[in-house]
Amino acid sequence: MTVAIESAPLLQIENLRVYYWTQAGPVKAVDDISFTINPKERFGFIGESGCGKTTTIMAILRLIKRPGRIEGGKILLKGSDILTLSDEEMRQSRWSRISLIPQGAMNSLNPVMRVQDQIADAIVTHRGAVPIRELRERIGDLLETVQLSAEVADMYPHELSGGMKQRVCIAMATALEPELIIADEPTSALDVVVQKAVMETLIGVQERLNASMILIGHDMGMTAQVADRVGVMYAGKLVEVAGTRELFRQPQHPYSQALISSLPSIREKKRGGGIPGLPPFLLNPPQNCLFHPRCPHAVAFCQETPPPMHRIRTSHMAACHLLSAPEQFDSAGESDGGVLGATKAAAGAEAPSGHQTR
Amino acid sequence: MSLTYILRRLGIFFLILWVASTLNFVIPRLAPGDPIAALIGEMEEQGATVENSAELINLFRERFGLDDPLPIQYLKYMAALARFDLGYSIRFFPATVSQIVAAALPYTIGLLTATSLITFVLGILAGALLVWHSTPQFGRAVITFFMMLAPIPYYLLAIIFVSVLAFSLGWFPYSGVVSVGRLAEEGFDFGYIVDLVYHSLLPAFSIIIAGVGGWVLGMRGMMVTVLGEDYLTLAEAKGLKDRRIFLRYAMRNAILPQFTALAITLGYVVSGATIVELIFSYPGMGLRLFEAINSNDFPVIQGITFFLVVSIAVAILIIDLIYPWLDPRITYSRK
Amino acid sequence: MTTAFMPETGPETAPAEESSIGTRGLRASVRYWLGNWKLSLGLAMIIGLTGFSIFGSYIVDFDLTKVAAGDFNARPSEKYLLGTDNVGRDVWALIIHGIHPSLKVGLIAGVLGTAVGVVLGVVGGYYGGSTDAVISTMADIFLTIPSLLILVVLASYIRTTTLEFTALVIAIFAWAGPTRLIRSQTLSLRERAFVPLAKLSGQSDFEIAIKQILPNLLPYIMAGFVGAVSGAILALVGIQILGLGPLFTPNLGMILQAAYEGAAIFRGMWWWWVPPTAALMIIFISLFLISLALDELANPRLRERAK
Amino acid sequence: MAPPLLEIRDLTKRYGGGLFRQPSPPALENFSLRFVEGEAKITTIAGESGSGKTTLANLSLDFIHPSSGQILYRGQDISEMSRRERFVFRREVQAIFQDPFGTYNPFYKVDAVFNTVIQKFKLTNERSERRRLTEEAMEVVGLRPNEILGKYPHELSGGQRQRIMVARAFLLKPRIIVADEPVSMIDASLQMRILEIFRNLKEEYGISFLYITHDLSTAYQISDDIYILYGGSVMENGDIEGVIQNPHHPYTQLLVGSITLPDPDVRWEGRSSSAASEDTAAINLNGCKFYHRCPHAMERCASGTPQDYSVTPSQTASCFLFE
Repeated sequence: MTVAIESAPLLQIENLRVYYWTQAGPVKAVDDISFTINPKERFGFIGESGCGKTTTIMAILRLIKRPGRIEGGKILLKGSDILTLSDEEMRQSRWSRISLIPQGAMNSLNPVMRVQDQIADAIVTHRGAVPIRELRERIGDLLETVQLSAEVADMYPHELSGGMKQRVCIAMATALEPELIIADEPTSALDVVVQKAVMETLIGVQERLNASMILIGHDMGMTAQVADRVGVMYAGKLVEVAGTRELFRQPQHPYSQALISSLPSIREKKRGGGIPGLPPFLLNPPQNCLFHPRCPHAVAFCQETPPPMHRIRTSHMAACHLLSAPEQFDSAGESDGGVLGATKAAAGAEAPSGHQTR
Repeated sequence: MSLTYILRRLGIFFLILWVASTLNFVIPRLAPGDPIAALIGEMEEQGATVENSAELINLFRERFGLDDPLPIQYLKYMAALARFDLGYSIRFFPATVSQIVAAALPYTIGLLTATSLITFVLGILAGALLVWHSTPQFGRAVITFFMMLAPIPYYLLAIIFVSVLAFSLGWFPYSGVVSVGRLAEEGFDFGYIVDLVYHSLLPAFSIIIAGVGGWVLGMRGMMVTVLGEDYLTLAEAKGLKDRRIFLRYAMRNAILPQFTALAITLGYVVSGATIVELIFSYPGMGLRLFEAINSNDFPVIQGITFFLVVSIAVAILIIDLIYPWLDPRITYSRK
Repeated sequence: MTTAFMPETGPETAPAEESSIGTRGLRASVRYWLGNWKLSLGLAMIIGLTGFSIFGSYIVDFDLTKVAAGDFNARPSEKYLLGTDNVGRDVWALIIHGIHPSLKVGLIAGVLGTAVGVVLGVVGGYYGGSTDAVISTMADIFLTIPSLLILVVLASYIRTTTLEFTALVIAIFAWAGPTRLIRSQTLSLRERAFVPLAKLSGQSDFEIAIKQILPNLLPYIMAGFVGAVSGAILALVGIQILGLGPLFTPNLGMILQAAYEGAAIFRGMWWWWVPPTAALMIIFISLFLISLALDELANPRLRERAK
Repeated sequence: MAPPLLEIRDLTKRYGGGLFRQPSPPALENFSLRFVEGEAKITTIAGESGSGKTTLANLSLDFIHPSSGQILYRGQDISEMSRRERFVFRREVQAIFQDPFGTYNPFYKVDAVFNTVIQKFKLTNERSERRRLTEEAMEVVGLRPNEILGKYPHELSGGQRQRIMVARAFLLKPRIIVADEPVSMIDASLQMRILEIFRNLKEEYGISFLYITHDLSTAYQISDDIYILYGGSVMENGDIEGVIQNPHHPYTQLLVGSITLPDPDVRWEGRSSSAASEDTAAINLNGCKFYHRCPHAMERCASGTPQDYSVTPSQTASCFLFE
């Protein structure tokens, strides 16, 4: 499951910012996030809807639409910044280097083109004309890798079930053997049994290609099962990054803790759970730590200073004052011992009680 | 394409014909008094104005079966229509209505087919380009200008064209289909065709320019919707070339509802075009219609209407039969 | 008749979300939409023209519109602001007394057509079944038949003597467009989850149609109305150019017809044909602007583009 | 034994089947269920798309009519109710739907949701009383009335909108709430809060729930018993603890095995299926519905319809393996 971390990361995101310019002002959909993805690694993003996950991956593909704009930062793919590429160079790198498995496979296939033509489109555009027979063979092979019969090539999308469409999208995404596959909720519209099967197919293909993968999951259980490392996003910020096991066992950021403990499971019955309050309105977000209005441990200091990314272990980072400036909580604790107690419990290495397996 | 689909389309084809011809039957009989009886009476009195009027009157009596009960009259009328027998022109008796229509129909059909196709293609392309991101600003301005012509009726544009381009500037002939003195018998040579096209240009322009805007508008609306679809995002992510995304992914899908709309606007186009013909004295159905109105030539009025409805119904049938070929989903589901 | 004027319809073009004026409250949305230049310009043009004609009617003597009221074929001058036609009618007076009757025809046919369209569209769309099949097929057929030609047949048998009567005749064809538009919207609204919820809240089918569906149809009803009005005026003028309208009641179509008959263009009598053409242009363009604005109101994606 | 409140007997629903059309295979077949007066419980109906669970919801709300079988409310067939009886039925059997936005008419403020109910069910005529009832209902679901009333639905979050729907149902003090996928469009972080409200309503107000979902994890959290549907038929039924922790029917095993646990150390169980076998249209119409996808399929399953066999005292499975 854990992949040995090689020296050179495949993808390095540095201080990426994406704003949407509305009439009322900028919405900071992605605000100053940095992370890296290593070769062959599966990186999962979790967070409530609207926290900037999809915007982040669209930025990596440079497909942000007006009124959105990439305001700054670097997206280094094998060391070179794709934000400096010309439009034509970027077009050429799409799909051949970074491919996408879209959110709603239901509507992601062109309804008036046969499956074969849609896959062929990607191949021919990037690899030049290929003899028809060879092309057909190649497409047949691709469909086979996602457990579809070759007849599917001649079908139109409306003739396929949801799971089959999603498999077609996977076949298409791997057609050019890209280095990075981005999967945006690849299974959220499917039935549970199908979800699992499609996910297994996806992982199989990704491992065969030795590609890296970014996975956005509506279903955090799925992310826990599949990802090597996980990033937690909240209101456009990356608040925690850690190995999957570490994150789900010992989440450090109060938001991650709440998010993970709120998940229903068939391993235990919980009472309560969930995060109080609402994600912030990004036109007028709270100051500094964006989570403080909903945070059980918040003190005045959280509103005054932005929390820096604190490195807990080599591969585990979280942006919370609890971790990087505990003295603030100590001084606050002098007036209110309760906060200190809660703080220590939360910052401690022990998993929150709500998360133990039986 | 399933058989039920074809049968259903044929059903609609006949329904259109039936409604239109029934209206044609009912309308004269709604008139206060009986205009046909009155007309016959008038003809009997005037006697001399129309040649062989006694014969005509007899034919009329028989044809309209004025002494029969209404349902019988209706059946006789429908039976005659089925044989394309529309009776005789009053004004040009003994010429039949079918002969008169046959002389005028090619001009109208020719003009309309050409202009409708050109209008449709131009409008669709322009509408799609209007919202496409890489269309230059200048192109958008031109298209927007044509879009703004959408509300102007054909006939007003025709009037302006006649007055400015034909009359004041003298660039185009303002009436007729060929130059005076040039007769078809002289031969159907190249010069004749050039002359024919030259004379058709202004009427055609009026129809095209006044019609493009509507298509631009419809296509723009649909394109905006299609551009927001997931499959467009995926096409872009696939790194396809701009032109391919535009043609195969965006336009190809946005065009489908326009195609359906084409069937529905035909009636409107034909109505408008008849008046344009009148303004340009173009010897098609519109001009014949006007002449018939002025001489109370009821059989010709009805005949022209009937033939135009048939033409439209045929066009719609063709469009409907082509449609499933454009939209693979159609055989399975269509409202 | 003027399908070209109608907003593109169908569930696929009008995303269910945030499309309806309701999302911001009626009063707020009225304020918001008056800020839309197309709507305000269109309204200003049509209201201005109507006001000009109605007030003008009190000032300019109606008798000037009668045959032989002045010189024949007179050029515009101080005496005849827009000259006279070939039978001595004052064009300025004809225009002033001719605009509001033309609009009235549009209004009568538009109101009738829209009213019928709303009833048939909601009934067909909401109740569905064979009623709907009949209604929608008839609407489609009435849209395809060249209405102007049928109107010509009708008018040639029943020589209409008053404009009101012509309006009624035109209304026979004015219902099909609005019916189609309203029906397709009702069809998609019916599928929205607030309909079963209203049922659970004890509302009857009739109440659901009136209280839940109808308010959301408002922009489409307005669009259907504008389309029907301009279609009716278009048809009126068409009928008249063919020589089938009332010949002596001043209105724009009749002036145009007289100008055509009198070969105004070839005699260089621009003052005869330009003013009615211009007035009609203003009417059609203003209605078009209004329908564009309504289109944006009903289709939020267009709204974003329009900014 | 207390009298039944809601009793569903041998309910079958086929769609289509007009004059010329073949009737389609049943969307729901021979379904029975019972809620008893005075014993509030949460019953889950679980299944994939096409399993018939939404058909059951629509039938039990009297939105559509059964092809055969009956639904009795307080002993009265709901399709043959008098005006008076229907009034009571509507008031006492309420629903919460999946889409927390679509259920709102965008034309009206959220207040209208409450006002319509109060007016149609004649809860009160007084303005102040109306306000009091509304506020009370909102507090039960943990909403602050001042933050909500007077707003349009699009100004609220999905979680808020869905809670308002719960409050609306609560206002009528119903006996049963049919909740059709009430949290599937809601962020994971809020799902449990809504479900927690359900549990409170059951425990404190004695309201029963028919919880319709595809998500066994949430079902496990709040329900007392569960029916697993496949192709319109019940595959397994029983106490929630038993069915989830000890599934017997092969289909239930497949479903439970597909649940993803938010725990990297507990791997997926069950077998992986190929694209062909995941086609949910693959329903066997002659015998066991699950035949085409079943790993244990036997010859007799193709044509013989299994009965409900008891596998534990509180659990039945409809599979020949347990005959």
